[in-house]
Amino acid sequence: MISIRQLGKSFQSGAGKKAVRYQVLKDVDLSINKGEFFILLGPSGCGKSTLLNLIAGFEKQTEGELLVGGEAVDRPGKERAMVFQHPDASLFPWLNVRENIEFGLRMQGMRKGERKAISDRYIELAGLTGHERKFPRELSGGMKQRVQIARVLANEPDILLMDEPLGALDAFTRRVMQEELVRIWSETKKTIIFVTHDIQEAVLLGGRIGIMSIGPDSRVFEIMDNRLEYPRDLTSREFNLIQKKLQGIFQDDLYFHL
Amino acid sequence: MISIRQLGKSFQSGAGKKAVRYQVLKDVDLSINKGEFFILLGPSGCGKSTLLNLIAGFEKQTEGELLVGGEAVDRPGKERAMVFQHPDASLFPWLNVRENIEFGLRMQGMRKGERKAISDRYIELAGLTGHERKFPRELSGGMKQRVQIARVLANEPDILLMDEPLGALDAFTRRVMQEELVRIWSETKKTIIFVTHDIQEAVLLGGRIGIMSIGPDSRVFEIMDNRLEYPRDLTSREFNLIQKKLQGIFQDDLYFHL
Amino acid sequence: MRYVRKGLQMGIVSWLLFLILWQIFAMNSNQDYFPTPVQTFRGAVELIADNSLVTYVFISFKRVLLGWLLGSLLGIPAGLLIGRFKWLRQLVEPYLNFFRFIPALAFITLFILWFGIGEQSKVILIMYATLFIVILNTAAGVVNVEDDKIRSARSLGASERQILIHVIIPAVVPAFFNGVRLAMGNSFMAIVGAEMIAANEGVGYLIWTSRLYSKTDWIFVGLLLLGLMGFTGDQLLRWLGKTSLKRYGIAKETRFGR
Amino acid sequence: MRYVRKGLQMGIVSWLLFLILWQIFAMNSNQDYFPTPVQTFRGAVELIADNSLVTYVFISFKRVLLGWLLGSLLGIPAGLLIGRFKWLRQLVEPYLNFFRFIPALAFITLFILWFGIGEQSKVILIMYATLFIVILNTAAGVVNVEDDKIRSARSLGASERQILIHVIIPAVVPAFFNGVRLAMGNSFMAIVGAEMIAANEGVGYLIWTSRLYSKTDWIFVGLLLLGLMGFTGDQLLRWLGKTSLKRYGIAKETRFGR
Amino acid sequence: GCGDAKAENKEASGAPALQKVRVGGDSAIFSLQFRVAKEQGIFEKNGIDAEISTFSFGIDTLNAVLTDRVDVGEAMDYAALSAISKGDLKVLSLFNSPKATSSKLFARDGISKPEDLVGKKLGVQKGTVNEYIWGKYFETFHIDPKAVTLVPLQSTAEILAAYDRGDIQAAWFGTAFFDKAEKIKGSVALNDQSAINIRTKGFLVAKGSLIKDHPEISAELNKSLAEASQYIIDHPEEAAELAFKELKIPKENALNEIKNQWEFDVRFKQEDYDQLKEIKEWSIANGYIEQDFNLDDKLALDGLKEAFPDKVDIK
Ligand SMILES: Nc1ncnc2c1ncn2[C@@H]1O[C@H](COP(=O)(O)OP(=O)(O)OP(=O)(O)O)[C@@H](O)[C@H]1O
Ligand SMILES: Nc1ncnc2c1ncn2[C@@H]1O[C@H](COP(=O)(O)OP(=O)(O)OP(=O)(O)O)[C@@H](O)[C@H]1O
Ligand SMILES: [Mg+2]
Ligand SMILES: [Mg+2]
Repeated sequence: MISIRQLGKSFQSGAGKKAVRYQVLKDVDLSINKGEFFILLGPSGCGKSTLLNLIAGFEKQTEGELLVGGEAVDRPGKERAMVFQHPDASLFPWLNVRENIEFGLRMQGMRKGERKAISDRYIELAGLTGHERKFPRELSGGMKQRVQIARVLANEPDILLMDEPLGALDAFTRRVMQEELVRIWSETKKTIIFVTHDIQEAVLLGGRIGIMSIGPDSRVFEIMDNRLEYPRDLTSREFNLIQKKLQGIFQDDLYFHL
Repeated sequence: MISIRQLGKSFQSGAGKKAVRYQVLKDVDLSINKGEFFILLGPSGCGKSTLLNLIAGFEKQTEGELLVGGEAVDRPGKERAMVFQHPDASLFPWLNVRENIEFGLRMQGMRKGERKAISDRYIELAGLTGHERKFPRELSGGMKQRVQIARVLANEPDILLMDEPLGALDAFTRRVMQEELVRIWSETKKTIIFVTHDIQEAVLLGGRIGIMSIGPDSRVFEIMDNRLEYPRDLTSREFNLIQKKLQGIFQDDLYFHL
Repeated sequence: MRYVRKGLQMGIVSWLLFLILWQIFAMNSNQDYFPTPVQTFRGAVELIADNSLVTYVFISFKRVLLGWLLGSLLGIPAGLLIGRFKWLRQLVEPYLNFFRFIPALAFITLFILWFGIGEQSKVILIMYATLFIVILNTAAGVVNVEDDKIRSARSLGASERQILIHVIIPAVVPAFFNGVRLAMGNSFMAIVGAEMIAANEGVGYLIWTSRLYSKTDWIFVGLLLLGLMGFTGDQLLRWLGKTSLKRYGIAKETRFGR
Repeated sequence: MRYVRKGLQMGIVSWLLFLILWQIFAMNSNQDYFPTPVQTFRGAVELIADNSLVTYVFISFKRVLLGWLLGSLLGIPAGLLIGRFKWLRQLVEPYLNFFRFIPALAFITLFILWFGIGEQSKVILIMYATLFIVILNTAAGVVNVEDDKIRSARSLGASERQILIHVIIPAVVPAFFNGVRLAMGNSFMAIVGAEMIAANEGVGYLIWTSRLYSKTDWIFVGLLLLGLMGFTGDQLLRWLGKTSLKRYGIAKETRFGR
Repeated sequence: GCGDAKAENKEASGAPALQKVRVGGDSAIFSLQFRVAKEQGIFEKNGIDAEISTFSFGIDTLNAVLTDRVDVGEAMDYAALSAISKGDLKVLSLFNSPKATSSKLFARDGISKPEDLVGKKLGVQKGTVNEYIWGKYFETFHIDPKAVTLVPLQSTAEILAAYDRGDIQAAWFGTAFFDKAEKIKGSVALNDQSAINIRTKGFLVAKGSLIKDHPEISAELNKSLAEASQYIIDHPEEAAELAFKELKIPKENALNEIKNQWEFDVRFKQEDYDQLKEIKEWSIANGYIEQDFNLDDKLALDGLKEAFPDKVDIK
């Protein structure tokens, strides 16, 4: 489904004499199959969002090849939906919570009644009941993020690109959303690429976990398989084993010298 | 130092006939002593940011009383520094990382050499070495947040108001920042009010932990003392005991019907 | 209520101050060329007495309104298209940045030739004066719509047409509202020129003939009328914006002012 | 490089198209009123031959530049103060929204009266025409500076004066840059008026006197010169903005266009 | 104002005490004598240091005199009267006047006699003598001014454009526009100004206080203008060249006007006085001048008399 070969991305900062190039990604090799729940794990600033942006077609790689469904990605497509790390720029401030969540459905010409049924479900799921008529500027940080997630989930795209979507949520809300995500994924077998910096979350959700090295010149240096059955038990031995293993990688001094 | 009595805050949403009032906070009672490391814990949307904004003087309460140092809060003051939940609006986009961090020092008339010594330290601490000359728009989500924290810490205000400052950081960076925060606090005995939704973080940092009920009409319904010695050991029995107790509160069905 | 009253008081204070300053200033000048408020008022009474004042205001206002409306109705879609399509922008932009510096006033002869001496040429002159500023503001607004909004709309399945209608247009409302307000200023600039063309009536005509006959008090009446008409129009527009376009963030645009 | 070249090509295409359309249009009109490009060119040659063309352009440009500069230099600080202090805003705003509708053109007689027939009254007229738009844009910019920026600056210990200099001004740069660009358009509107009443040199005078004798080719030369002068000035300004004000986000403002 | 201060400075420093005079001229051939007098050093020779400012119309120059921006201006009789009724202005002489044949009434759409104008739209330049000519024309041919529509337009270019389109059916044109007006389909020349038995006249007008304080200036100005007139008549080519250089009047237009349209002659005769009086009466009757005044108070012909005794004949 998604095939990445020798991918590189660098940014130029400043202009003229003072210009500096930052090589963020280098030699990234990765392929993700249809229907996978893939986790991208890595420290802050390593290039997770950048890689997601490339897959989404929002930015253009500077080196290498990036294919989705066999075709080179050169622009965003409606089969790939993104949940952005910061919801502020992506929510529509002129629509209230419900209207934001129904946006995609409305674009597809779904009728009002049907739309309402679906949005009702996701509003409840995201714990936004009672806030349906608030506008984005009237929401708390976590609520905005929940609106964004609900909006994308309600739309059921083929590929879901999620950039630390649950980072701003409290443990309880987070657990609910995680469960829902797993449920939707198992039922519909969408492809999900999920960025996180939380190891527990990675183990809880992911089929495979791609671990990125610290930037610059970041790459996916190891991919860990995680065949645990869903729903996963946080307290099980296997779960903790995988979690420990992952923690080990990040605590290893070697990691910082990759 | 900070004394809150019967505090309430409601927002009006919409205008005219469609107007709705949301009572976010109601009957909040709280007093925080000078030099305390106080944690505000609560689910997303309960009103943590709202309470912090009131203390900072950014908004005005609709009911009750809020005193800082014996005086009613009616505007922001330089003794109270805020680390915002979203760094985008608070960083200065025309200043690069170093300049942003040095801003407060420059305002106080510190000379370049001295400033550099301090900012160097905080840049390293926040893991921003090598990114000093980037502008905010060139930073990752986590990096922006780190700049914001470094900027406030470098300035050493009397009261630190921190709104989920570490939420966007990976485990490793987060741990470093937590340790630094504790160190600064123990050395300088600043007052810190720290909002989080992470129970482990709450136990790791806080002297007292105020637990807020689910909104609307949210209030601080319980305050838990945490007398553990710093630095705290995540694996110690006492630590886990407190953590469990807190988890118990949030998992209790009663919590949802407060 | 308190604000309304206070604002009103402030307004009254402003105008009283203005009248006093005017009186003092005028009394210290040659009053043949700089009439006092009282003399101006008498001039106005003369004009009211023979009914021409009201007619003039009505006629000029009609022309301004019509030209401005046509300019806006033409400018908004043009600006949308120009902002949306890069090739069109590149093709058209040199013209825009060329013609916007050729003032309507310089076109009077040609406009008479092309459109005659009737209402048509006057209205078109005003249209010309409003057109560019509306186009430029709208187009700039379109170009500056946050990428994330367009991206998420696209990945939610919106077609290009839907993106235009449901994302670009709502997001651009503040920009074109602003453009339309600025353009109104230009309309008033143009009406004075337009009514030099073959006009027998109108405030511009009043100023023009009074100039020829050195009737300074009437010139002042004309100036005040222009100011008043503009002020009224602007307040009306703002009120409209505040009430009916509220959700698009117009409030922020009109925040400057009462 | 490729972009530069392409942009250039596009520019040339635009102008060629323009010339062709003009030729066709002119050939189908009465050429006494609508000269062809060739006739216009010949007219320009006549004027170049006796050196007046260059002198006129120089003189008009000097007037525009001076008036515009003075207007901007006056308008920017005025706008800053008006935006910053609410009481001042309330006091002054009625005037602003009143006088901005009284066009410079209507003031010609009075300005001659007050400031004489020399350069002074012309420059002041142009200043008047630029002043309001600069003030309004700057003030609106100040009002719209994000609260979080001012709040963080204050809590970092910046004094009110420092906030003005180090936060408000940099944040407002794009807004006043925009104002200053728009104002340049108004300057050109005013120069035609200014040079019509009392001048024997300048592009505005050329247009006026050519009208007296129906020398349409010279009128066209004048129109084109105005357009060219404006275009050049605007490009210069944009280039200045792009290079020296880059860090303040001007690039975004000038993104519309090449 | 500041102009005065400057004038005095110059006066004090200059050894051959040239009299500084600020002159306002319009932007047509009407003001050519000023330009020639300045360029040929004629002003200087007569003891005047002239500083010329250009305005759109004669009336603008008089407004500038009224507001003390210039000392001396020029205007056709009608505009001159409306200005001198308002302030301390003095008429120094008649210095330049268009010939009767220099302005023709053109009409189109089958209009062949004055009476046909009834119900039609006619172009007029407000505030200029053109307004009076129309008034006089209606009087002469017994046309009720209310039965026609006067369309005010700013300059002849606009009048021509409107006439060409047929938006107006008749208008007066100067020699420079005869060709263009004739070319228009169905356009005929109805009359020239001789039909209404008036000739517009251009007067030299100065600030009253100037003449009071420096009575010699009047003679100096009139001498200069007379000399300049002679120069123009002798050297039309050069004068036209100057008109182009100073005013951007197309050279061929300038030459044409010099030869055919204007009579450069400095004088003040009884007939000139009578005409001024008549126009004054007419303007008052028609409400164009609000306040009646004594014309004799507004004349200062001593200077002219001193320079050219034979050019002044008036009771
Ligand atoms: N426009 C840009 N110009 C320069 N550098 C950039 C730009 N965008 C991103 N970068 C750099 O790329 C690197 C990776 O950024 P990215 O946002 O992908 O990190 P991330 O892994 O998502 O981090 P986080 O967990 O903090 O969100 C950072 O060092 C950042 O500074
Ligand atoms: N301007 C506003 N208008 C209306 N309601 C508002 C406004 N600002 C905040 N609220 C409401 O106040 C409640 C609390 O918001 P707040 O931002 O304080 O939550 P929070 O505890 O910080 O949540 P999070 O952890 O998600 O940041 C929310 O229900 C929110 O919708
Ligand atoms: Mg990221
Ligand atoms: Mg919050």
